[in-house]
Amino acid sequence: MTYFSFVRAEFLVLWRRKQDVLNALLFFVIVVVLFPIGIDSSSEFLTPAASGIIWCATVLAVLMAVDSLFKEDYRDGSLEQLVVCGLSLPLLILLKVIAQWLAVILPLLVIMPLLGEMLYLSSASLWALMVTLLVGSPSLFFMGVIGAALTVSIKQGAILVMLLILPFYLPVIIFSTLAVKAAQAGLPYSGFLAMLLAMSLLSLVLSPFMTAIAVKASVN
Amino acid sequence: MHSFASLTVSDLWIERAERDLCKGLSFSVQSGDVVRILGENGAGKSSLLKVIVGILSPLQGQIVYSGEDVTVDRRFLQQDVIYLGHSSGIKPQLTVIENLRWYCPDASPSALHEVLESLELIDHIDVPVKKLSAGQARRVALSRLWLGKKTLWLLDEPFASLDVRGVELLEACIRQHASVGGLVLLTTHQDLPSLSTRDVALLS
Amino acid sequence: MRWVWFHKLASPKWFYSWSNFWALPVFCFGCLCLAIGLVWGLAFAPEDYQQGNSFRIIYIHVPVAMLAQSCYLALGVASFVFLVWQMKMAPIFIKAMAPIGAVMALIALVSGAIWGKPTWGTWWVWDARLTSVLVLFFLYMGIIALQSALDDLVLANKAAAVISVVGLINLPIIKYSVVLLETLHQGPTFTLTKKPEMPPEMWLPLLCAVIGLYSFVAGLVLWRMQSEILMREHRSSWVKQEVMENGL
Amino acid sequence: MAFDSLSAFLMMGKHGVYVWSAYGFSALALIWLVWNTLSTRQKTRNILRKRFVRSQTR
Repeated sequence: MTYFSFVRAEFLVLWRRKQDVLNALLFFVIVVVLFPIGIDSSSEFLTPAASGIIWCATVLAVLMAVDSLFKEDYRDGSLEQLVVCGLSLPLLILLKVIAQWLAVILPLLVIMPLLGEMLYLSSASLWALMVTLLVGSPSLFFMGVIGAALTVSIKQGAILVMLLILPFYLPVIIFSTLAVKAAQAGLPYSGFLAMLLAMSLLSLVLSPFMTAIAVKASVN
Repeated sequence: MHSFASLTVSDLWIERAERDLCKGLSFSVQSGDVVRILGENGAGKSSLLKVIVGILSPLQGQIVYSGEDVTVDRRFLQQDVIYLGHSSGIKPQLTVIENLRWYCPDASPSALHEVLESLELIDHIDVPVKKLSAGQARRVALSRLWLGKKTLWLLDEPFASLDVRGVELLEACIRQHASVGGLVLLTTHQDLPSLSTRDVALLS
Repeated sequence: MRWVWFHKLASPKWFYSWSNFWALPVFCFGCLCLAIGLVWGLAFAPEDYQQGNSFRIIYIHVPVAMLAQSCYLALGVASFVFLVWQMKMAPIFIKAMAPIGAVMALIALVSGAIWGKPTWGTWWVWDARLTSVLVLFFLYMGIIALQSALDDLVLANKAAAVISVVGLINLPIIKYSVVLLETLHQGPTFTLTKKPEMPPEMWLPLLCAVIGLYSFVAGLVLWRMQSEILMREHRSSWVKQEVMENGL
Repeated sequence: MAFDSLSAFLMMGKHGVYVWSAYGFSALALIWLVWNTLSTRQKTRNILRKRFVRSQTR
């Protein structure tokens, strides 16, 4: 096994399981649609709430996607092989998360203008929202993957992952929605983006090592 | 093919789920050895292999591979090992050839073709593994032995779910590997008359 | 030689007998201090000119909220020690500490909410401190749930340690973010921090209660760790001797 | 003493309900914690003692 062949296999598996990505996307859209129907469909409510709605839906969709990241590998034994293959486990995990991030976030960004239209977002704040997604979502993946690795040996681990990881998502949601609100008010929002970027980078550095510890403890 | 290699395990203590599996186990394996690990169910045969490959950590003891102490950092050993556990590590969504390209990216197309031919998998080369039978999936996992040029083989019940023909092929493969200086550690309840094995017994 | 006590602390047997000696006095000292602090605060401290007598909740609320945070800090440090040096006592400490921290956070939340009603006119305000204690409570519950969901002891130890360390790194960020959120929103009309300075007859009982609760929790932790040590080391001969010969 | 009488102490001005309910809840929770700790301690010993006795008689 080499890093290159690992990445190739990862993308092949993702491609074979494109239905899962599609499901996550549909789940995301349905959660977003619940808000106008369930609370208020007027633009007075939706415009200020849009960024919060989209971010909460994103967080849930990401957690669903991340939770299944190691499940298959654990069951078919390839997680064990990653541990013993002699390559650096944190680096393999990093590559795996990046592949998953591309597969989930890129489609999300593509449908974002559509959702922005549905929630009456102006194009300027839509841009801000997309940038926060691009900059902030890596930290969602990197933190979520720790929880996924810890609970991979539990059959019904999804709820536990939510309980463990959702508190850590709070700052990301707060910074992003504040950024979009600042954009809606015509204020500069680069400070919030910097915070998001810092969180993503910090989790990028730390999470692979934590996840590697968790994976090693889980495969025994 | 291989330079001289050896694996020495000394005073190994393994504990799992509050049970002592090994108490001060010591043995040594050299190039050309085929070692069968014997023991009752639950005696810790699989755990021993997992400890050697680095999935589990021993309570205490020392593991030396080819002169290098790998007790703490198993990296040196892992670069030269093929480990096959209970679940084979083959991804069911990928086809036979994709799985092999993943594990053995250096194998030449002709070598791949030859191995798949001899394992009677050549007709299923582009079939996702989840559509194959258990025995066929096992053969896919075992084909790594032919393709990956590694010295140390740690095989956990390699003969499980193989038919007579498969067992013959695998035995031949192990014999060939030992004759060129490879090391094989395996757990099995099967007698292997065609292989000259040494036994390491785990007492429970 | 100076590190001898530290290495001894890492040995369950030594720790057991050490804690056997200290747990009861520490616990009793804690109870006494807490009782003095609370009676002093409830009956003798002067009334607050702004909030009236409702401010007396401070004598339980503040110590408990401090403990909720300190427990997590201790938990995080112990987890870090475990992940780096594999110290055997660390997971025992985590197992013993997490439920105590959760109870502390819960008391802080409830007493804070009850205090909020007469002060702010509502049970709950999205105040930065309340929110971060709520998050703290979730973190504790996550650790407890994770530990009970994992059967394998080795995995449960590692898992609790990993999630505690991640929480320790994240807590300052969470705290910063909720403070930021609050300062950008309309704040509550009354805040608990507005008052310039407390007179000593108000903060002395508070100090007494804080010290008492710390000591109280230390005693509890030692006892809980003792149970956990006995359970984990039940195969060693000293545990057998201890259990069979010294009854409670 | 900051209060004139026992009833004034219990009333706490107009905030008696809040103060005493906060303290009541805290006391309950702390007592539960102590009870839980001590009973776990006792239970652990009992379980282990039974186990040791059983292994001795066998």
